[in-house]
Amino acid sequence: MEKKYWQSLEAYKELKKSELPQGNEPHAEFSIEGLDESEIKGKSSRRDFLKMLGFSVSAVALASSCQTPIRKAIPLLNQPEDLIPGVPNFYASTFFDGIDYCSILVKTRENRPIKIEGNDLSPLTKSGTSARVQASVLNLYDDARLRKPFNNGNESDWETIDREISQQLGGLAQEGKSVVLLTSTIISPTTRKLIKEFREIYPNITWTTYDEVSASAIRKANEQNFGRAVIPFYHFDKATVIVSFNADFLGNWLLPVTFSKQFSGRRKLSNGNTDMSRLYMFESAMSLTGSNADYRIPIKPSEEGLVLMSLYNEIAGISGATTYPVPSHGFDVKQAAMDLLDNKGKSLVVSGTNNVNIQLIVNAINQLLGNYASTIDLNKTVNLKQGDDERMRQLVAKMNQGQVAGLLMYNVNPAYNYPQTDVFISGLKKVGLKVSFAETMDETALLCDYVCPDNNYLESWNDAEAVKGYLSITQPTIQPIFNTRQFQDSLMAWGSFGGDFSTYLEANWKGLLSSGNPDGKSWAKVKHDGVYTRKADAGETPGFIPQGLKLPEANSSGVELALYEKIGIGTGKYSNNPWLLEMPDPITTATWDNYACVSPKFAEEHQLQFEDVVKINGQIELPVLVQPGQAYGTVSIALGFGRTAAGKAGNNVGQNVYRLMNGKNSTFQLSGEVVSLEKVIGKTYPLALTQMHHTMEGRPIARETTLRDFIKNPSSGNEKERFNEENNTTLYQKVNFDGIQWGMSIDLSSCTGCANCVIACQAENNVAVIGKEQVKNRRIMHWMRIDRYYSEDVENPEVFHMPTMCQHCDNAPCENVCPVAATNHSTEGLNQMAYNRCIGTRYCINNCPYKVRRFNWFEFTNNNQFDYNMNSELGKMVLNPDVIVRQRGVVEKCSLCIQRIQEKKLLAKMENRPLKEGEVVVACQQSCPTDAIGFGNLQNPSSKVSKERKEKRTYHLLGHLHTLPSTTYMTKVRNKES
Amino acid sequence: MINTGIVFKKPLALNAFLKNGLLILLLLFSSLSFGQTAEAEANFAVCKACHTIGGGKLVGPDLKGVTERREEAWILRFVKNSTEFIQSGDPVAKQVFEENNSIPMPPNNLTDEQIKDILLYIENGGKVAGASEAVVEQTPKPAQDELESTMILAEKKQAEAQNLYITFIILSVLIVISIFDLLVSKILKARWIHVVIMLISVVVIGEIVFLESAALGRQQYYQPEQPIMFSHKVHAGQNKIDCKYCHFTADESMHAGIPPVNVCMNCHSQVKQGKLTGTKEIDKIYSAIERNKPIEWIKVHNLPDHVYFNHAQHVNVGKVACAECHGPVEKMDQIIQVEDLSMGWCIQCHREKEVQFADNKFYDQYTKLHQQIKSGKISKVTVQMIGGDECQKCHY
Amino acid sequence: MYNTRVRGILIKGNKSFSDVSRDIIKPMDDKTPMWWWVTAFLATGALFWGVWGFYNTISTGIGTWGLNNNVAWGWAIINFVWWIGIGHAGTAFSIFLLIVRQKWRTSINRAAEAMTIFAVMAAGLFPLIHMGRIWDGFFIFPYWNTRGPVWDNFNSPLFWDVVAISTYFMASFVFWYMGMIPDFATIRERTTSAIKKKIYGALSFGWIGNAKGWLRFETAAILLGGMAAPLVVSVHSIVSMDFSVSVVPGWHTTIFPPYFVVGAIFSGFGMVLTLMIVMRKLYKFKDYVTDGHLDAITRILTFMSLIMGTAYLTELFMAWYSGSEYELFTFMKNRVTGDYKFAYWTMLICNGMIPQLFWFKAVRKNITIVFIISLFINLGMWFERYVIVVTSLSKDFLPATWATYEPTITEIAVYSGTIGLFVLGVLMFFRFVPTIAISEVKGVLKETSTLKSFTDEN
Amino acid sequence: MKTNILGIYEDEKVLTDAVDKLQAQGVTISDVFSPIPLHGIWEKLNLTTRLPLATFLYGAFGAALTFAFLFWTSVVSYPLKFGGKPLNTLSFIIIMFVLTINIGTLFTFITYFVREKMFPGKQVKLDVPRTTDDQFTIVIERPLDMSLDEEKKINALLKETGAVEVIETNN
Repeated sequence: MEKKYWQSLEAYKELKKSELPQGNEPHAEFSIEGLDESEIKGKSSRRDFLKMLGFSVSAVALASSCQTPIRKAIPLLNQPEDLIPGVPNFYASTFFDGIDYCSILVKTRENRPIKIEGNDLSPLTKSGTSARVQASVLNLYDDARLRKPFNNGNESDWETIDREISQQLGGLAQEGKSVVLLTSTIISPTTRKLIKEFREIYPNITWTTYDEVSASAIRKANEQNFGRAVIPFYHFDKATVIVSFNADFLGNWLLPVTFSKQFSGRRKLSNGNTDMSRLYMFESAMSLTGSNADYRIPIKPSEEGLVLMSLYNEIAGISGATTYPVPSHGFDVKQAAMDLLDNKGKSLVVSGTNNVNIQLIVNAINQLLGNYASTIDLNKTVNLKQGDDERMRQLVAKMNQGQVAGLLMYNVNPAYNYPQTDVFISGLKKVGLKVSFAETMDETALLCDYVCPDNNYLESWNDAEAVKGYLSITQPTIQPIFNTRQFQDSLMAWGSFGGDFSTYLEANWKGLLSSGNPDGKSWAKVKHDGVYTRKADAGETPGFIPQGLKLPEANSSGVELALYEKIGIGTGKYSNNPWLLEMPDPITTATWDNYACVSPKFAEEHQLQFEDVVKINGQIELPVLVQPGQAYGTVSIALGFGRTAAGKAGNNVGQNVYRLMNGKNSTFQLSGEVVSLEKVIGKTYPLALTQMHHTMEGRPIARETTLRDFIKNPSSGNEKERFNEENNTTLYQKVNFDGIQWGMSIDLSSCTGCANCVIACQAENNVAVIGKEQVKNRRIMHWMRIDRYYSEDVENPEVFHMPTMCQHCDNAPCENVCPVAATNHSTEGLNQMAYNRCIGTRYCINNCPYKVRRFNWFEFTNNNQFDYNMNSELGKMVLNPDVIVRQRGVVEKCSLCIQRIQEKKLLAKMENRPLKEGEVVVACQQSCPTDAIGFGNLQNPSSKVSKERKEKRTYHLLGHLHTLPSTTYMTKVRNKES
Repeated sequence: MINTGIVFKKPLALNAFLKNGLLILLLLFSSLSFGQTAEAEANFAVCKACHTIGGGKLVGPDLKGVTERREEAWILRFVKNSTEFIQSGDPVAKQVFEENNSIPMPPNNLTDEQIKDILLYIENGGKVAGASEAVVEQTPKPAQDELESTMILAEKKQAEAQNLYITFIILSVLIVISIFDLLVSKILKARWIHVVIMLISVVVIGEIVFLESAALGRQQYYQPEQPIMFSHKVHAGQNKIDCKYCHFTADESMHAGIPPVNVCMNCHSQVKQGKLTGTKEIDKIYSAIERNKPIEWIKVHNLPDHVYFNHAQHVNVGKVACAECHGPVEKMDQIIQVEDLSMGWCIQCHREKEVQFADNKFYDQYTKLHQQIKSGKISKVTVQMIGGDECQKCHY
Repeated sequence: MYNTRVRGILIKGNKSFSDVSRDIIKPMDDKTPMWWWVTAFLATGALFWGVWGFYNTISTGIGTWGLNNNVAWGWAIINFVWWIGIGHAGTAFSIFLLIVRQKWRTSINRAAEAMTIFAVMAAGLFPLIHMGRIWDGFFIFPYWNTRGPVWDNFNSPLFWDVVAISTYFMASFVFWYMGMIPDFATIRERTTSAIKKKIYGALSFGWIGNAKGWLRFETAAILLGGMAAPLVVSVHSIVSMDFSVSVVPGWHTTIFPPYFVVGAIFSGFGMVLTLMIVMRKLYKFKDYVTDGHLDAITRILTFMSLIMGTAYLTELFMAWYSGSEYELFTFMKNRVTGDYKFAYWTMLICNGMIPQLFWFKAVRKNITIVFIISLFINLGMWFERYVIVVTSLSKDFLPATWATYEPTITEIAVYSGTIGLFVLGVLMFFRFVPTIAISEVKGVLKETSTLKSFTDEN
Repeated sequence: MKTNILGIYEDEKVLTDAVDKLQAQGVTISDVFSPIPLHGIWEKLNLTTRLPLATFLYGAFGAALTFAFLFWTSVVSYPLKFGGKPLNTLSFIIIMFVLTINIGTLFTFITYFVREKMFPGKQVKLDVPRTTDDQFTIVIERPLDMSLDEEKKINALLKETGAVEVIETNN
C-alpha cells in the first residue's frame, strides 16, 4: 500500500512514503508504552524529554551530584523513511465524534500527533476548526483511556473477549432474541455498510441511533413537508437576512465550523465590500450566535412558538397565505418580517428547538420566502444528528420489559446523558449481553459486561460523509498506544469477516471511486487530500406539502428552563479534557463549572447574587451566574457536566442536568421545562471566571460602528485613531526594519469569539492548565484570551469579542522595565521573551497595558497539585517539542508562534527562495473558522496585513500610549439601523 | 590559564573563520558544477565505505580506471545486485568476488543513470567536474593542520583543567597558613606579605570558582564510554565516509540524527570484522537487530533544554562544516566534545560568520542591507546583522 | 550659635564629658534588661515566621502569594517601598540636618542611622524574595559572563533600584560606621572587660584621636555626608521611578520623585519619633533626647504632612487636568470613591490630617499623643504605598483584565519576618553599640553648657 | 630615642588658649589629642588634608568609568533594543549619578583608612586613655638633646596654661 503524506500544508512535494505500521502488536520502537517503562524516568519535563521517540533521550542523574547527568541518545532500530526526527509530518484526516464534524490535518512529530490543524482542501470546513476539535488531540493522551479490554470489570484480552462475545451473539441469533446495536450518529458510509453486513450475519440485531442532543424534529417536519426525513444543508453564505430561533449555528448547531465560515464570509468588509448579511436572533440564553447577532431579542422558551407564528403571520399576511391566530405577546417582529420579505430567496429562518410544531412553522416561513433550493438545499442533506428520540424511548421501554437480550453500545453514554438515566439503567440491568465500545470506563461502560475499548480517532481508519456528497477520510496517525481495537474491527472479528477494517475501507473506497469521480482521484490522492467530493446529481427540490400549523404546547407558569451546550464541553463527551474544562466560555468567561444563568432583573427580584447557590427542582444545587441578555424569567444551565466516570480532571465537575430535559413531546427538548428555583440561604459556591468586569467604561477599546455609518464614512467609530496618529509625538526615531516585520491584524467584525484560537494556541505553545482554584485567583495561563465586553442594555446587551494576545509593540513598555534584558525587540519586530533569562520580577506584567503576559506562579509540570496533562507521562506526549515548557517563576507570553516563523524561514532558505506571503501561518490564525486573524510581513506591501493596515477600520489598541503595536484591530461593524 | 570562553575564543574563532572560508569556497565550487555530478558525489559516499578512486584497495578494489577495465553493462549489473550476478555464473564477477576475500558488495537500488553518473565521476578522478585540482588537493591541508592543533589544544586544556583543581587546593591551603601565621604563629613579621598572599589567593580562587560555576552543566572535553567501541577515526578518517552518510538528517532536520542500525547494516552486512576489534564490537550491531532493541548511545554534545538548535540551519543553509563545532572527529577514536558549547561561543560565531547573502534568494528581501553592500558601506553580512544574536533565534 | 538660642538647651542636666560617656555607655555595661529579652523573643518569633514565609515562597512559588495576572506586585513591593521610606530617616538626619546646621541632630542621628541600616536590610529582602527565580537572581548584576556576554537592561528602573539601594546601603553603613569609630575607642579605653576591650578595640580600627586624625575624620565625614546627601534625594526618586516610568494610570506621573522623597523622609521621621520615644523612656535618655528634640521633629512632620497633602491634591488635580479617562478613573472612581476608598482615605487622614494636630502645642508636649500620632504616620505611609501599588494595577487600561488583590498568609509572614529582623537589629544596636553619638554630643555639649546661664536667666 | 612631654587639660577652651600661648612662646606642638574634634586647632598646627581632592578624582573616575562601561555594554558589546529606545540612552545618567557617588564614597572611605593607617584590630596604646573620654592632651616633642631648662620651662608653661598634669613618656 502506498500512502502520501503531508510535509506541511502548502507546496509540499508529494512523496511516496511507507505506510504507518498497522496491526495490533505495537512495534517496540514506536510503542509509547515501552518508552514509558524504560526511557522516561525522572523529571525530564522539558524539551529534551520531548526529543523522544525517533531520537529519544533520557537523563540519568548520577549519584554524585555536581556531575551533569548522562543523556542517552537512542536511535530507532530501523528508521522508516518518512520519519525524520525533528521534522513534522502532516496527515489529512477527519474528526467526527458523533456530534461534531471537521476535516483536519494532524501534525505529528516523531510519529506522535501533537496538533490538529484545519484542512483547507475541505469544501465544508475550509481550514477551520472548533475548540473541541483542537482539544481532541489531548484525548489521545488521556490517562483515563482503557488500556485493555475488560470482561466484567476485569482486565481481559481480545481473544477471550472475541470468543465469548461471538459465542453469545451466535447463541442469541439462534434463539432469535433481540439484540440492539445502539450507536451515536454514524456518518461513515463504510461503517454503515459494515453494520449492514454485520446485521446480515446476525439478523436479530436491530440498530438504533441515539443523540443526546437530537434534531429529530427537523427530520420529522421535513418528512411531513417534503416527504423526506432529512436535515437540509443551510447556506448562510447565500442568505442576506438570517432569523434564528435558538439555533446556535456558530457554536453548536449541526456544522458550526462550516456555518461560521459561511456566515463570516458573507460579512467581510475588506476590499471595499460593503455588503453584509443581517442576523436576527431570538433566544433565551445568550449563545455565541446571539452574541454576534445584529438584533438579538431575548425570549422565553414558551414564547418561541408565539413569536415564530407572529413572524409567519406577518409574512403570510403580505404574501397572501393563511394566517393563524396568535395570543398577544410583547414582541414586535415587523422589522424582521420586512427584512425577510425584502430578501425573498436570499433569506433564512432556522430554529434549533427540537419540536416538530416549531420546525413546521419554520418550514412554512422558509417556503413563503422561497428559500428552498436557494439558501436551503434539500438534496444536499446533512447526515449529522440521525438520532430518533422516539426509537430510543421505545428501546428503553423494551429494555425495561426485558425484551432486549443484548445491547452493543458504541460511542454513546446513556447512563450519563439519557434524560431518564434511572429508567435506562434499570432497563440495562435486564439486558443479558451488555457490550460497550467506550474509550474510557464511562458511566455506561461501568455497567457493561464487556468493554471493548475503541481506538482514539487518531489511531483509527474511518471515513465520513457529513454532508451528502462530501466525503472525507480518517486515517491513523499513530500506532494504537494501548491494546485497544477499533469498533469496526471488533464487529468484523465477531462477524468473522476476515481481514481488518483498513482493507475493508480501502476496498469499499476503490469501489466508490470507480464511479462518479469526475477528477479521477485515486485512493492515494484521497488519503493525501483527506477529502473527496462525489459528483452530485442536481436533484429536484421536492414539492412542499403544506401542513396545518399549530403552536407548540408551552408551559409558562414559572421559571422556564433553557439548557444549552457550552462551547467547550458541549454534550460532555470530552469532560475529561482539561483544555476544554479550562477554556473560558465565550459568553460568561467561566471555566471548570456549569451554573444557573439568570437575567439581572430576575436576580434582583429574587435577591440572587453571583455565586449564590440555588436548588433547581429541589434536587440540583447550582451556583448562580447573573447573565446579561438572559431572557427574564428563564434559567439556563449547561449540559455536559457532572460526569462521575470521566477521569481525574472531569469527575464531579459541575452538575448533570440531562434529567431536566423536556420529554413531554415525542422528542427530547432542551427547553420548555418549568422548574422551581429556590435560594439555598447562606451557601455560596465559587465560580472561576476569567473576566469580572464586563463593560468598557466608555473607553475606546473594542470599537464599533453600524453598517450604515460605515458606508458613509469608513472610519466611523474609529475617529480616535486618526487623532492619535496626528497627535503622537516621540523623542525617539521610528524603528527601522529591513526585510521582515511581522504583523497581525484582527477583524473584530469577523471574530465570533468561538475560542478555537485559544485552544489552538494552548496546543501549539504548551500552555499549562492550572485548575479551577488558580483560574479563580485570576492566573489563567492562556497566551491568548478573548475579552468579552457588554454595552448598552444590561438585560439585552450588545456583545464584543476581542481576541487579545501580545501586541508586539515596537515601543514596548514591558521591554524597558526588565532589569535583566529577558525581553527585548527583534529586528523582525517581535517582542522576544527569553524564558531562561527571566528572573521573574513581573515588572513587565505590570507595565504591559494589555496585560497579556503570564507568570508561572507554580511549577505546572510534574506537580501533583496540578494533576492535568503535564503531570502525566502520557499527557506530556501532546507537548510541542519545538516549544519549551516554561519553568516556575518565569514570565511567558505570545511569541507570534516564533517556532513556526523560524521553521518556514528555514524552509525558504533550504529551498533557496524568498519567503512567500501567507507561508507563515500562526496557530490561532490557521484554524480560525471565520478568518478573523491575519498574519504576515508588514514590509511586504502586498501582504494581507499591509493592506488591512491601510484600511480605515484599522486601529491600534490603546494607540494613545504610543506603544506602536504590531497587532492591529479592525472596527466591528454591526448591520443595524442605528 | 583558564578558559574564559572569551579570551581563548579569539584565535580559535579566527582559525575557524579562515578554515570556513576555504571550505565554503570548496562547497561553492561544488554547487556551481553540474547537478548530476554533485548527486553522483553524494551517491558515491556510500561506495566510499569500501572503495577508493586511486587510493588503493580498501575492502573492495580501487575503482580508478574501472570503466576501462570493465564494460559498462557489466558494471551496471554488478553494482545493482552483485550476489545475484555472481550466482548467475558470470566468471569475471566470480573472479572479482574471490579476489576480494569473498566479501559481497551489497545491492543498490540506484537507477542506470545514477550509476552512469557515478562512473563519470570516477572517470573524473573522484572530483566534481569543474573543480580545479588545486582547490581540492590543497585546501583541506591547512584546515587539517588547524584541526590537529585544535586537538592538541583540547588535550592541553584538559590537562589544564586538572591543574586548576590543584591550584585551587594549594591556594586555599596558603590562605589558611597565612591566617594562622598572622594570628597565632607570627613567624613572618612583615604583615604585608600575608595581605598580598591572601589577596592574590582570593582573587585567583574567585576566578576559578567563577569559571567553574559558569562551566557547570557544560561538558567541554566530555568523552563518555560508548556501548560500542565505534571509532570515528576508522570510519570518517581512514575510510573517509562522509559525515552525512550516517548522520543523514543533518541536512533537513534539527537533529543530525544518530544512525539507526539499518544504516550500519548497509556496510556491516558485508564488513563483519574490524581491523582493531575483530568481530567483538561489530557483533553488537547484529545482536541489537536480533534482540530488536536499539543501541543506547551516550549523547556527547548536549545543549540545555532551553536552547533550540537546528542542524539543517547550520549545515544546509549556513554551510557550516561539521568540524567547526564537533572538532576533528576523523581523528577521534572516541568522540570528545571539543568546544564548550556555551552561549558566548555560539554568539561569537554568529557575530563573525558571514551569511550566504548573495547566494541564497531568501536574503533578497533584506533590501537595505543589499543597498549597503552595493554602496560599499559594508563588505559582508554577518549572522548578527540579520538578527543572529537575538534571543528568540535560539530560545523559544 | 543662633540655633542654640532658638532651640534652647540641647543636652540637659549639666553634664560633663565623662558624664556623657558614662550615661551613654551605661546600658551596654548593665545587665541585659527583661524588656530586651521579651522583645527579642517576640522579634525572633516574627523572624522565624518570616523564614517560613520565605521557605514557602521559594519552595512552592510566588503562587503562594495573592498576586494575579493583573496585580503582579503586592505586599512585597508595598513593604519594600515602606521600609526604604523608613530607611530615609538616618541619612535625612545625619546629612540634611548636618547641611542645614541643625545641631540637635547629634542626639538622634546614631539611632536614626542604625534604623536606616536595618530598614534598608529589611527592604532589601523584598526584591529578593519577590523574584520568581531567586536562584537566578545574580543575573541582575552586569558581570562578565560566558553568555555572549549578555548584559543587563540599563533602562530598567529595577536595575536603577539595585544600583541605588546597594549604594545607599553602602554609603549609609560607611557613614554610620565612621561615626562610631571614636566612640568605640572611648569604650575601648573605658572598659574593664578584656573581651570587650579586644572586640571594641578591633572595631575602633586603632583610633587615637590626635589632631590630624580628627582633621581627616571630619573631612571624610563631611565628604561622605556631602556625597550621601544627593542619595537621600536620588534613592527614593529612583524607587518612585519604578512607578512613574511605567505606563500604568496612577503610576505614570512626574510628581512621584519629590512626592516619594518627601513621603520617605516623612515616614522616616515618623519612625524615628516612634523609636526615640521608646528609647529615651527605656534608657532614661531624657537629658539627651529632650522634649525639645521631639518638638523639633514634630514641627518638621507638620510641614512634611502639608507637603504630602499638597501632593495628594496635586495628583487629583492632574488626573482631572489631564483629561485622560484612564487617569480620571484611577483617581476619582477607583481611589476616592471606588473599591479602594478605605485605603485611600486612611492614607489621606493619617498622612495629611492627623499630623496637623501638631500645630497645637499641647499636642506636641504630650508625648503619649505624639507617640500615637507617629504610629498613625507609619500606618498612613504604608497605606500610601498600598494605594499606589494595588489600586493602579488592579484596574488599569482594559477592564476585561481587572482583578482584585488580597494578601495571603505567606505574604503577611514575610512582612512580619522583616519587622522581626528590623526589631532584632535595633535591639542588637541598643545592646552593643552606643546609641547616641558620644563624641558628637560632646562636641555640642560645650556650646550649650556655656550658654546655660543665658537660657536659665531667661 | 625621643620622649614626649604631655600636657593634660580638662577643657577645650583652656586647651585652645594654651596652644596659642605655647606657640607664642615658640614651643613646637607636635600633636593634640582630644575626645572631640577641635576645629580651631588645625590651622594653628598647620594641618591640612587632600582628601577632598582625592574624592573629587574618585568621583570623576567613577563617572567616566560608569559611562564607559554602560556605553560599551549597551552599544558595542551586545546591543539589544528595548522598547524603541536608542542604544545610548538617557537612562545612563541615573546610573552614572548613583555610581559616581558609590565609587566616590567607597574609595574615600578606603583612602581615609589607608592614610590614617587604620585597620581592624590595630593595636594602640594611649598614653592618656582619658583623651577618648574627657581629657585633652598637648604633645610636645622632647629631643634627646633638649636641655633640662628648656624642659622645665615647657613644663611650667603647660602648668601655667591650665594643664592639670604634665607627664613625660617614651615614644
